[in-house]
Amino acid sequence: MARVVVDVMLKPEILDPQGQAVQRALPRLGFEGVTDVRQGKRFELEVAGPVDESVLARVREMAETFLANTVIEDFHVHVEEEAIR
Amino acid sequence: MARVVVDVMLKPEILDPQGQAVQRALPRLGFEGVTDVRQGKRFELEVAGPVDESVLARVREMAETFLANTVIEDFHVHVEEEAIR
Amino acid sequence: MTTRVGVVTFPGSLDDRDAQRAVKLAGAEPVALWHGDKDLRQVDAVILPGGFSYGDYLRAGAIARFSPVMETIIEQARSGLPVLGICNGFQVLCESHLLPGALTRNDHLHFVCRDQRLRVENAATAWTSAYAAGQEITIPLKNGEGGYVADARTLDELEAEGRVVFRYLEVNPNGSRRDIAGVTNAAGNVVGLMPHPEHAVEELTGPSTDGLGFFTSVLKKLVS
Amino acid sequence: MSTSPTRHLDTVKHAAGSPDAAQPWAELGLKREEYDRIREVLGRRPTGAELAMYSVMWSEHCSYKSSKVHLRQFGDKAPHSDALLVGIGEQAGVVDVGQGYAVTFKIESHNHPSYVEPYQGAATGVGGIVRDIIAMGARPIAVLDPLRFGAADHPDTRRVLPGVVAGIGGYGNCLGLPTIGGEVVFDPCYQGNPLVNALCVGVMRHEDIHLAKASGVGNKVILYGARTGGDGIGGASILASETFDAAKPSKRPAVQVGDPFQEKLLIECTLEVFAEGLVVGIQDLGAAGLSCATSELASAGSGGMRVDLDRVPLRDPSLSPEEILMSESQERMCAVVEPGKVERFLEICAKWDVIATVIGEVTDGERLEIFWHGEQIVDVPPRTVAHDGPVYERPFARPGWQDELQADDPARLARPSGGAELRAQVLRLAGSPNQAAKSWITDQYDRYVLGNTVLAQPEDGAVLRIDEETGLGIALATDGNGRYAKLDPYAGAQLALVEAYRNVAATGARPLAVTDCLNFGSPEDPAVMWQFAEATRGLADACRVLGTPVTGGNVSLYNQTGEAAIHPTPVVGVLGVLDDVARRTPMAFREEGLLLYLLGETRAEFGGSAWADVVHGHLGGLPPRVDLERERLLAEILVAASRDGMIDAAHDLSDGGLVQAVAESCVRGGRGARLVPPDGLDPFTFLFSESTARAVVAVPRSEELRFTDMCAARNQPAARIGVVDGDALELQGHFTIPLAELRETHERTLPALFG
Ligand SMILES: Nc1ncnc2c1ncn2[C@@H]1O[C@H](COP(=O)(O)OP(=O)(O)O)[C@@H](O)[C@H]1O
Ligand SMILES: [Mg+2]
Repeated sequence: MARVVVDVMLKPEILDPQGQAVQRALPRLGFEGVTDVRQGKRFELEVAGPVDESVLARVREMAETFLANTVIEDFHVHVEEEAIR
Repeated sequence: MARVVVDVMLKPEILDPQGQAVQRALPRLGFEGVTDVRQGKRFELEVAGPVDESVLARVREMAETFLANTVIEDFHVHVEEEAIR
Repeated sequence: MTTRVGVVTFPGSLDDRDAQRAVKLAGAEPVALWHGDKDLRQVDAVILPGGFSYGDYLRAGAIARFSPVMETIIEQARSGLPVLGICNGFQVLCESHLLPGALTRNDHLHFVCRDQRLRVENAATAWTSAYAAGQEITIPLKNGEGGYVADARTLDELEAEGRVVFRYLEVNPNGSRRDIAGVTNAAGNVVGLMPHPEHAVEELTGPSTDGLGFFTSVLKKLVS
Repeated sequence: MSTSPTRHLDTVKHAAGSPDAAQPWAELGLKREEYDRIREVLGRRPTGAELAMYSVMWSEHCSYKSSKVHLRQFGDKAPHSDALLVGIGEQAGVVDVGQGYAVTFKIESHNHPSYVEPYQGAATGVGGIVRDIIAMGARPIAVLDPLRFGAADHPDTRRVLPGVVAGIGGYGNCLGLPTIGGEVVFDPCYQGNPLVNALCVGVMRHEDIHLAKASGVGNKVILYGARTGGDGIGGASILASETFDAAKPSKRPAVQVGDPFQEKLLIECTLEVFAEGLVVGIQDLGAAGLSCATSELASAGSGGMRVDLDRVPLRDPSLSPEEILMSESQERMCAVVEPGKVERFLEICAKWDVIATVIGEVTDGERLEIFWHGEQIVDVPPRTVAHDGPVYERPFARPGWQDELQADDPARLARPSGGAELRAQVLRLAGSPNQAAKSWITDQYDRYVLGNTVLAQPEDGAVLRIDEETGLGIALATDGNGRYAKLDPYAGAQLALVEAYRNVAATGARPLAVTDCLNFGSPEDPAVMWQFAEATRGLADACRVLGTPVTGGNVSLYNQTGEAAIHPTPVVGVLGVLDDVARRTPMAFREEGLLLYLLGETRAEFGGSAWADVVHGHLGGLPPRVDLERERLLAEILVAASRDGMIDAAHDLSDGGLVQAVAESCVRGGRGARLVPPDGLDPFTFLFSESTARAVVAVPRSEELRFTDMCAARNQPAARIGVVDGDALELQGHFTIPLAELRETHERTLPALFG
């Protein structure tokens, strides 16, 4: 079992209302110094068996065609080295 | 300028309908072998100045009180080493 | 002296005028409260209305919870001020930890608008005394993030203490745990629910007038 | 295409001195003659910024260059109407609905963007039409969404439809507007060209009507709302102005992303500055963004205008002036404000967290002048940009195949014989995607917000209360039938009108005015242009007879994949008024024993019918005959019956015919009905004919005499065809369908396809 992570973010030129709303709220909460916030999605996929290049290629294809909307989003695939939990 | 990333995921015991919907769709799209999918959020914060331990501590507090709802979510803060784009 | 019921407007509140209308139809005086003011203008009760405060962009209710008006409301709710959170208002109350649990994306992942049948499980709160325990009512439901979740211990505690105030009947529209549609705090002054009683106060525009009881309940409590 | 700010700036002075510099006019969608005309107007070559402005403003989408000559009929043939306060030509027409209230409404298309990115395309479509309504000074109160997709079971429809629906809901729900009516139509002709039209309606007091103009020398021009980004550059308006070819990546616009929360703030903020009397003129930023807003405001006012473009708040600091002028970033408005009121204006914007910036002022010249860091980059007569664009008399010709199509009469199609076959076909129709219940879609829309929704989908028309004291209200419906229009575009446009008109009347409302969205293929195809000419002529002629002026609308051309155009699809919205919404007539059969009357005459009319489509996959012959006088009479009967409390329910007959209408009313009310064809009508024609000017009404026994007397006195054909009874739909002597089976068949289709 291995975990492959796909991070999906809006392309830089695309408006990100969610990130903007967060950024605007931060100073009110007493957090200064954050000049920009972008909000995206994180997918954690549990994959059976070892993660080799062919698995990663398949995940990339999955991201390209399904997890990300490449009209407005970029994505990045990586194997999780460090567990969140 | 540095980028700090906050990943927020639903706690394992909380049902994740979005992740499940993705997982259910994968076989239909011809992607087999993914045993579980969880969908979370990724925040990219651009921070002015160098990111030292005190900045990270502030971001952690921000995540704890604001970016994540710790009743149902876990989070993880890290400095971005690798750029998505 | 008329009873004054405050209705908060956050940026992105949508059902604030409807809540005011319902308060008026019940015979109380609606008072508009602004998210940026800490002053509650001497109201006797507060309603946090439905809508998409701050676009619901981070999590529903997450940004509104930090507004100045909420500081005062959180403080006064702890000392007994009746507070009703409807839909987005419920989400704000959970985010503020005035109510336990959280509201997550509907399990079917769609926004849903429907006339929803509910059972009033607890008729002893500040907002439900006009009903009989076990009474069934139909009021509109409309949300995208209405799935009520809490850990098993919290859920058991809510059940044991009779703090589940409303339960969905016939259809669980969003995957809420144990069909929970609304809960109260231990004191019974703070109540939150996903469905919209303020949209069921006139024959002409609602599926019923079953929602009126929320507003007459609080009036009765305040007058007595 | 653009000069980045670090590169050399193409100033007016520079342009005058470099007449031979190559310019990318063709890439920007201009024709050689158009480019030459710009040079002629300016007496020199345009600067890059000027070229950008002209190219977007002279695009088909913004200039209506192919459609203008035909649209004039809506004004020329407009019936006299006391109700019309602001006619065609403004951002939206305004109609007097009585008691000092005015209503403004308009329909618009967002077809191409919704194909590229269904969610955002549809969402920003709603956002755009809502801003048109706010710009008139009105509070938006509802949205309707006529939609058309490819075949229901086509894989791409699974991509487009859920995205479009989620986008409309996502934007409208978050904005706090009920979406309370519309259409969903499936047809393979829309496969590569879905139609996403959106109608918004708003209400105001007469004295609050505002028109977009910049007058008063020294008045300030304020841009407020979202920051400007790279959205739609390159550009959505140009894209919507040419045959769409998804394969050409260069034509893919940067997708515009909507921010409904920002728009909600814009609404509240704009209404507040209006209420305090702080604005001279106001304009929304839609297609062509600042190019459009500045040139239109300036040309509608008395003086000129100066704009300092570098003051525009940017989301992306690397944007060039050309890009800023062309950007179609959403949720922005432009206001003209007297200097003494600027401070208060900015205060209100700050209260709502809306960014507002003075970007220029009204001058005493006659030119629109735009500066970039002090250097002049635009110096044009604003009218030449906004109004004096090219006008084409495009050739049109009745296509050769039209006769053959019309000759293919559905009379040749096999009809059902016997009760069992009739029964099976009734169920097939009720469960076919076009006739099936649309609740899988409409349940994703908030229909309650604002608390004034009296009737919403699936009722014939949406009814909204606008005054809580008096009960004054309005009704709205949109309709269109591309199949009919394909068979005969003149009649097809009229059929769209009469159906919407009838739907409004069925609720008890008096129809008052019209908005239209004309969705067609490429105007460069003479056959398409003929369809367009016929449809506009038909609509204008019928509006004159019915006394309902066209107050505004939208044209969407180039809905075409390769050589194949969509069916000509004029979509018509009708607005009506009810003096007291408590009197509205719903569609549901709610009580046993109500008598069912069929109003109007039924003929064997099956050209373009749902029956021919569903059972035989056939499209041919002539569409049902239009009878405008009969439509008017029927509307009068429906309105009088509602006002005087003579009927309990009414439902208009349209696609699918009588049986479809009765089935819908039964399902909605949870009651069965027993039907008997009137003398002289065979069961098949009785059930499935799509003859127009018809409705079915449910009359309480106590009112029967009064009702039939009224019909007789006015020569309204009315035949008793049955009674509300039991828990099945029965055609006496032929078949019985239990209500549960009918409901299940009607309701399961869309969830099965998209759920
Ligand atoms: N996309 C939609 N959004 C909202 N309402 C819709 C939509 N599509 C259909 N409806 C509603 O469903 C009902 C039935 O639609 P339709 O069969 O087109 O009506 P009709 O044939 O009477 O014009 C109407 O109330 C219509 O407004
Ligand atoms: Mg109808």
